[in-house]
Amino acid sequence: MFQAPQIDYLAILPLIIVFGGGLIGCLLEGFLRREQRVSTQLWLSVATLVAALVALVWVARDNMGITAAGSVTIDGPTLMIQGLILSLSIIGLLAMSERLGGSTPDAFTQAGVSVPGSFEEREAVRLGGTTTEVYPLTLLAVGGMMLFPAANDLLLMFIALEILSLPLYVLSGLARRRRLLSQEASLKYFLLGAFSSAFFLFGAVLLYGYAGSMRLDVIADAIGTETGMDGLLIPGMLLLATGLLFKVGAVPFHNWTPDVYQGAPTPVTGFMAACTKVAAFGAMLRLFYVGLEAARLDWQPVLAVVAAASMIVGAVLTIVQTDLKRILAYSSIAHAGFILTGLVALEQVGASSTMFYLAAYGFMTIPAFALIALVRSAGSEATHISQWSGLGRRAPWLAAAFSFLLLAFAGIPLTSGFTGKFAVFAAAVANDYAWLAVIGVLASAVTAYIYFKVIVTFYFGDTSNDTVVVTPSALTTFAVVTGVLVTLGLGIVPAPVLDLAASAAQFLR
Amino acid sequence: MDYHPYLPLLFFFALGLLFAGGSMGAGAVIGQKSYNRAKSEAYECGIQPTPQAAEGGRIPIKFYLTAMLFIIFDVEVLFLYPFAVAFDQVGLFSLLAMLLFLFVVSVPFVYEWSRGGLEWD
Amino acid sequence: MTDVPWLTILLAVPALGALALVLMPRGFAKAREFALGVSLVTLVLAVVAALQFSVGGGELQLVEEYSWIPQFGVTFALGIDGIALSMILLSVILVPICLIAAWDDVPADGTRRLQGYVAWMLLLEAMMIGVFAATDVFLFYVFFEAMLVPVYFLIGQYGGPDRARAATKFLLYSLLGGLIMLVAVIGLYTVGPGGTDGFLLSNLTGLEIGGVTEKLLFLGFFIAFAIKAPMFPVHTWLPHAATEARPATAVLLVGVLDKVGTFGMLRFCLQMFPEASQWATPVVIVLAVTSIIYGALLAIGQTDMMRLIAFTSISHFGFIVLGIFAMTTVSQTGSTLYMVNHGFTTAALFLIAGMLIARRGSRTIADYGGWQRVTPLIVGTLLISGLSALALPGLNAFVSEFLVIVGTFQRYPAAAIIGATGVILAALYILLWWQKIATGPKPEEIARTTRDMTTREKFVVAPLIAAFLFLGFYPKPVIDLLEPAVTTTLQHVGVTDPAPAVSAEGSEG
Amino acid sequence: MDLSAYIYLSTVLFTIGALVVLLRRNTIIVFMGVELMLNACNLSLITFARMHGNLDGQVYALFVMVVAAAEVVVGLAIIMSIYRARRSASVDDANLLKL
Amino acid sequence: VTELAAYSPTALAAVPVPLSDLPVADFSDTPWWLSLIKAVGIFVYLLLSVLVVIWFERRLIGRMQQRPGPNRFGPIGILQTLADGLKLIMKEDVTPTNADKVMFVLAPLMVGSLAFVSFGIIPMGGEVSMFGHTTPLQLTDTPVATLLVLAVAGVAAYGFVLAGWSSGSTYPLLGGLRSTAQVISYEIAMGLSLVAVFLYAGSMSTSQIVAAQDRWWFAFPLFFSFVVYVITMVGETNRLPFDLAEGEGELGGGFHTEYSSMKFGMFFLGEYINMFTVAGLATTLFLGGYHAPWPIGAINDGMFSEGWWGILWFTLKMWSFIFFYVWLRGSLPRVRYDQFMKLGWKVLIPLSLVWVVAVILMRAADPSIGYFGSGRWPVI
Repeated sequence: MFQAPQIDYLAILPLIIVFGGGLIGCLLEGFLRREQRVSTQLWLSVATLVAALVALVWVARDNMGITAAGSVTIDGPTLMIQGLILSLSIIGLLAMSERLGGSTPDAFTQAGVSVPGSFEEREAVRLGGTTTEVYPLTLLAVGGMMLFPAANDLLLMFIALEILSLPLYVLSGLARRRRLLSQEASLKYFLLGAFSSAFFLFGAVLLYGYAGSMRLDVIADAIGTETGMDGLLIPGMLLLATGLLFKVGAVPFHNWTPDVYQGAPTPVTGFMAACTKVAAFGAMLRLFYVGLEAARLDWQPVLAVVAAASMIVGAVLTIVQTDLKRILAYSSIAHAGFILTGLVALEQVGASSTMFYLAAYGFMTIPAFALIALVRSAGSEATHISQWSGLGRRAPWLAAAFSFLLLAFAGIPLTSGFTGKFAVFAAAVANDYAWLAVIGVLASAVTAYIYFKVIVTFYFGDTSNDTVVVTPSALTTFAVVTGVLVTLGLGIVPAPVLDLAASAAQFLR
Repeated sequence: MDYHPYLPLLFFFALGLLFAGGSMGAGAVIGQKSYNRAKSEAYECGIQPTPQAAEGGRIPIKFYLTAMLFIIFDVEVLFLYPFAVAFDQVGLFSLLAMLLFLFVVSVPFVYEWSRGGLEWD
Repeated sequence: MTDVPWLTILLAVPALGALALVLMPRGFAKAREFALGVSLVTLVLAVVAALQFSVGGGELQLVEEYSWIPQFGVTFALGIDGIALSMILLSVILVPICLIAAWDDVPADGTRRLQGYVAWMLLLEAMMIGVFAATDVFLFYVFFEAMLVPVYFLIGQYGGPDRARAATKFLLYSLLGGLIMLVAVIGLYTVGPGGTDGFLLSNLTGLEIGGVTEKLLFLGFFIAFAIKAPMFPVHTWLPHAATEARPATAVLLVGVLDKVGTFGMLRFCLQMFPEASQWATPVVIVLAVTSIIYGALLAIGQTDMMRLIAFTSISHFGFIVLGIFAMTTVSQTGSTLYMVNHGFTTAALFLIAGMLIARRGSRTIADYGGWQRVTPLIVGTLLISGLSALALPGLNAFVSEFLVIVGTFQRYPAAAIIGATGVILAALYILLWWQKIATGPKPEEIARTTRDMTTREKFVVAPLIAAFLFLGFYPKPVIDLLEPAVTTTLQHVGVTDPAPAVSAEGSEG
Repeated sequence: MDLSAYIYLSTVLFTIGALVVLLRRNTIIVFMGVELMLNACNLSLITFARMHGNLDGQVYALFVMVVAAAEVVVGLAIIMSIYRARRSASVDDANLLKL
Repeated sequence: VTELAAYSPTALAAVPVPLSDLPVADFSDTPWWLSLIKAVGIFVYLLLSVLVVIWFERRLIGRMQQRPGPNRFGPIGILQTLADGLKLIMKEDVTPTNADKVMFVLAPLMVGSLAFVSFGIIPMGGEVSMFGHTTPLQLTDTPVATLLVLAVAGVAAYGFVLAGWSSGSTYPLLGGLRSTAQVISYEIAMGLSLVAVFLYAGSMSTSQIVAAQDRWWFAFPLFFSFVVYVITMVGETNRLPFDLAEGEGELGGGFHTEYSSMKFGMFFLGEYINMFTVAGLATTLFLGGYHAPWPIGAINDGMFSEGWWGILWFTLKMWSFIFFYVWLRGSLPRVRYDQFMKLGWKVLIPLSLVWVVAVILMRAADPSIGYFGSGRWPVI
């Protein structure tokens, strides 16, 4: 007989709010007049995210548990990751809404359906159109991201993966400038993303065959007992890992990262670089720590090798880049490796260090991309390093903020980047993965080279180019200042957040 | 021997195939043959066919939109069927869940409608 | 003991001064005066703090401890022994001198350039104080790495024509060393007692680590310090950096910053890894001697006077390291005294050479000649500084060099003898250099337009010469300050001085 | 009947799908490769459901269909937009982004 | 941490899977050869029906338009269709040079052969005795029989689009596209209208659905669904007034412009068989299937609904739909394509959705289910 699942609506209130906000956004999109859309959508989205954050802190925190027929777990790591995603997406969203003097968000195309260079496009520009669908799309993606680490069921995880990915595929194809590039990025992201999620799904299917359920706790129980289909465990696990590693852009599934990061609208790049990583690592934590913990001897070495490869490849390829977005893309690959280093450490410290690193990384990535969006040459974004030459003199604050973020990327002490690296390396060393930490520091040194090369260009390079820095509105300013302050704060007084991460790193099994 | 429900359908399909194939084959064999180049050209109401026909022509975007919308609704129906069949057993919870689901699916429909996605001109 | 957190105050004053400078409106005209004021206040405070210090105790004094990042076992722990106090005093004395010397380096052009310049200097001062005062390994590391940033900008933004490359080279060398050290720092924590103050130096000394682990940890630290010091063969960044930097920056870089390397060897390598230190001693001694001779020989061959001074420093650092690793009370006292002396000497050499360069506009030695009659005062003081550098009896360096050689001779006579030849070579490079500058026909053209030492410059040189004389004739107070600390260090290593008549056999650890 | 044959079949289908994605150049065909992979998963799911004697697998398959459908919709939209801008559906023609 | 979910992890696992797809009607006494014989029987029944219906349609329209219609071959022209078929076979089979040869042949084959399959699940009568075995007058039945119809229809739609595409010519392509768009547009509304039936019958098995209409034909309580189904069934089969895919005014002959001889014949045949299938389905779902209509059905405890009688009632009901088809063709002009799509998307689908919700609520309020309490719901 069918038994209705009990759902603790308070525990998943943040999720409900975000998805509800997304739906309302969709409806508003249909009924609002064009000129009302931008402001209404912006405020609706921000209000939704803030409300969700408030709900998370006030309500969901007191209602932890496994709910919805065992498919959703609201526990410390979930709440931590969800809170992180919400906070990051607020500033991400603000950066996305940057208007730069116009009446419409500057980063997004006038009309997604119009062919670049066509009459329709010019007409849409004349009418002041903009793709305000990005707001509901972002909200839905955020909802998927929040569901991803909460999923205690591989199927739900797969669905969450798709919920978060599908809007991102679309978002990355909506750049206002260089639209062909953007559409191409979208296509690549989509094809490879769909490909990898198929791998994830097949892995989930094999584990279902192995354990008789996709529930992580059932799988965890099944490991170590004879299920009669034991041959399915390891392939299943590897396929799942493939899907997740793709999402975080770890080597050898990193190829999409630079292209997509470069082609997508810059604020979207920041948003997805930060939030997708947070969500995907959150899901990875749950999968490996809760579901597959008992089989760790099988996956730990694999992930360790992936981590090492990500750090090395990411670092080495960063050096040869000349485009800032690509630099950050390759560095995100290296960062994925760093975070994986924390993840393979296992134990509570692994989880907490991973979460801390995610927080640190998220808060430096979004403002970095927001700043990139401000530097223009002939109307379009100037992302080549040479175009940033001498910016330190023309835009001291921008250069200072960006340099500071680069220092954080490089992991210089007194920035969050250092604290994060220290946390993950300490976790790795404490769990007999000292060699990973060694590779990690070497990779950091290598990436530091390119970051400082960029800084050199800002401050010491010649200024003979036509690059201009547009004055940002309060939205971007807020996003950047928040990011920089958090980066600084996590570098100088990381104790509260570390405490939070440590106390949150208790998985409900 | 156990009765297999799909076996008769296979018979039926085979008969259909035999009949269709047979009559088409018969048509091909019996029918008269007088070749003529003009006859085998694409039909253009008597005018000279333009060189790019099938792939070169643009398909109106409406068809794609319709296809996409169809997929969404097809999925909706996919969920409605088992729900409808098991309606007596699934309880109030599922009832409300289904209503929520229907609402959620309607939202993009409303969106597309209001933005002119359903207009055929 | 007093309740006043002297060291924190010392640290905070310049740091806040730097912050204030950054926040001032653009083109703040009195930036130099403000910075000088701050540095003088710091100096006064340091003197007051020094008066609280009871000479003769080998233990840490003025100790402060605040919990900082308990999750990592990090405390904000400051405390000084004689060595640290002497280094801090050296720093706070040199900074105002450098500020005066650098008065005209950057024009007050209404931009933020000048503000930035002096702010970086003040920030550097804060970091220097911090690095010497830190008694928590993590905290030390933080300052050690964070210090790179101000220096990087001081060189890269305000240096000579090839500044960008020099700055990057400096930074990458230091960063690489630092990151290797980071792994060792983490590893150290895991072998230590752990807990919320597991990084406290007092918790980490006297550990019986042993075996390969200790050797690896030692190497991690030593490589970082060797790069910093700089020792042959990882010295190559120094000439480049010192040449491209402004003289004032070079003073802080070579005179104080590089001392962090030798200071670290004394405080961390020897105290925490006594066994490994003794294991490594032969190699280090060889490297130190090589540095002495190699630095001296290259100094002789230089045509660029900044490079020349840089190489003399390499030679001198050889002496310091030699003294440290000879591990006798005399040699180590000599080394620590040498650290102070070298600071003043190098400062004088760089600054006075800088005055020449400012007048002639060239660093090439051959461009000068007969300048004794152009700028007698400058050339004269240069001679005094040079004599100090070649350890003329009666001037400061003599005492320390003598102590080092004598102390070393007790245990490693061969090394002492070879090292002593460095003194002869020193005479060669200094005197030849001075001769090329001072003697020869008077360049009339230049003489007409060139002024001798200005009042400001006199204020720069006078304290330095005074320090030479004071430390040359009456080094006792400083030695009294240093000796107890040295004794404590040696106790930690477990080495006693070889009895003069008995064959060298001191190791009892 | 030996149900493992279905598992082998679905593995083969999955592999074919993956190879299609990797080897073919036409985006639509690549896309169909992905769909083939998803459907291979469905086949496995249903087989496993039968093997384990529970309904979970069938329910999962329904959800996978939904996801596949959503993916088709988004994918088609993206491919359409790029096709309209370039008049080509080849992956190789999308080459503005290079390492 | 509060433990919330009092949920047993094996709740779903406890639901047993039926290990063989036992049909709802009792086929346990049907050996495979009997199935084959029934298959041949139904096949012949369908072919004969097609022969008759084409003549019937032309005669009827002739009457409606005040002209005789075909009257040359056989008595009152009843052999006209046979003659047409023979003529088609004699015609030249042209394959255009632009065509994709394989698909060009495959498409009519698909349409022609798949059209039959759906009819296999339609119950034409109750249990009868044949060759010493007791068997239902239905080829086969499965728990998802109705779904099978939709599935086969879905595959058959490929036949049209492939025919259009493989012809390598503009009009067929457009026709194929149109027909596909048309089929899928109306399939949703059709699918939604079926939901109501399933809700009431509690099954997708056709025999079960017929059994559930013992008291009421679903056409009455689910009248709206019935109306929607009838409209969409016309749209699905591309019949006037919805035969836009072959609108000769705009598209020559639509997707089959390039087809000739028996290949064209297959499309022709497919269209009529599909008509019978959807009409048969309508009978089954809404008009009580093979059950005798009301006053007769009540005689002697449903005596006339049993055994071979079923075929009679079924055929009558099915043919009433066929009459309706012809009647439509005789009286209505072809709609414009935009009107057609507008009707489908903006009228039928939203209304169906609302209707489905209403039926769900009505059903939930039914005291026998009692989701809203067991008391009688004020409405109905």
